[in-house]
Amino acid sequence: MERKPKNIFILGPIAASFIGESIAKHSTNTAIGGHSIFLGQVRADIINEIKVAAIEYTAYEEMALEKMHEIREAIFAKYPLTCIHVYHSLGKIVAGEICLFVFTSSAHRKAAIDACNETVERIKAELPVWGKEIFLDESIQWKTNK
Amino acid sequence: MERKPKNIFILGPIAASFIGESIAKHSTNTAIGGHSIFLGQVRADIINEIKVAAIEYTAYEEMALEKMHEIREAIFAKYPLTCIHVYHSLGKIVAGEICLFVFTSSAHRKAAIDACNETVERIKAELPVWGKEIFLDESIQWKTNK
Amino acid sequence: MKINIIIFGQLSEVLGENLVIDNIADTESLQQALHKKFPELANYKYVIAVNKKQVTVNTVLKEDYTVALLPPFSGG
Amino acid sequence: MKINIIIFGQLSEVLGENLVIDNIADTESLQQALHKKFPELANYKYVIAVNKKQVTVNTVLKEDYTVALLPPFSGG
Repeated sequence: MERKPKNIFILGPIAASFIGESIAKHSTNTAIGGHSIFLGQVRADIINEIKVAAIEYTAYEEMALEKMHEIREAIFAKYPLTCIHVYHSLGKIVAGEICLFVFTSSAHRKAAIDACNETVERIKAELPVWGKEIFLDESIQWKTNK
Repeated sequence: MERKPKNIFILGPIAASFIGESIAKHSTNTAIGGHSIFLGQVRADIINEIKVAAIEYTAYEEMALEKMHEIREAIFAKYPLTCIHVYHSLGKIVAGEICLFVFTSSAHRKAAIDACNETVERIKAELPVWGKEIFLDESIQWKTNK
Repeated sequence: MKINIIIFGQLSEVLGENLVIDNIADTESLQQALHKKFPELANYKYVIAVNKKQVTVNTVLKEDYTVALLPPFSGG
Repeated sequence: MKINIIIFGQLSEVLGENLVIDNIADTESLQQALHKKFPELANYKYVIAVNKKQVTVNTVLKEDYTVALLPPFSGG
């Protein structure tokens, strides 16, 4: 099945209620046995004694959506999944808010878990998205991924 | 820190809204950078051409809570986590409903992900819980874990 | 000496959910007595817990101990 | 021949978010021209995408191609 590129970007934080609703929608698919979810939350890191207040995300959106489509296709080809959902925030996300939501489902847990982990790793390594850490004193620093 | 055994059992299915609310509660802990969640959903398996309508779960509750406490302590000792939450359904859970919710959080994603996976594996292997598959024709079969 | 036995999962369909047995010294004797009384038990896999701890070697039983018969777990 | 350049992340603080450059044959020439105009660029790591595809070898540029300068990704 050919899948069309989907928008993954949400302006602002990802609401916990949105995640709950997304989970609820899967109750009609009774072929699913396990869901794996990863959530990235903005951490109030302390760097040089100053706390991170927020991260402002920007992206090369068109390229990121093409790349995400490619990742999604590769993950579907590799694992027997029923579905993958990915959402990434853009704009200013304050510490404690959720900025990444990756959600995979499959008949048996192993596929969902492995696919979720691999999708998260690929998103961090391959999507043209940048985070600018904004400190409490309004100084800034560009985030670097491990 | 000594932790007391917590009840993990919920009579009936785990509501998606409960999961959303559980996620929302973590926004005040700004030391968290990643959450990993596993959800078990009752699958409408077809066995000998008859569909599973529901699973009825029973447990040796006192022993399961002691064992879960032991697993929780071991996971906390092994991984740098901020928290672990586990909920397991008892009673009749119909296909499509959620019967297991494992939720781990940590500063960096790897600890949360590895801890979540290990907790799920240990729950399936070590908790005295039994699932009885109830088919559409009301016949039954005791579930076996892989 | 009274030993309480609680039975779970598919085994409870064979033995019922509770049994009380007198004059049993240890888990091995208990198993022999149960297998004699319920020959179908030979068809089931199970482990034994004494006072909520799984035991893998023969274990001495004392007044009011609780023994649980646990078929393979299938939670989650 | 007009090439559109879009710049992201920390690099946009050095080069601005958009540039249009004329008469550039390929990505290597483009990089040389940029490094000459913005010597600070030497302090930054980045990769190049041509029409939304990352390129790792020298790539010929044509009218209205879009080149993106991408510092290390830090999404998630």
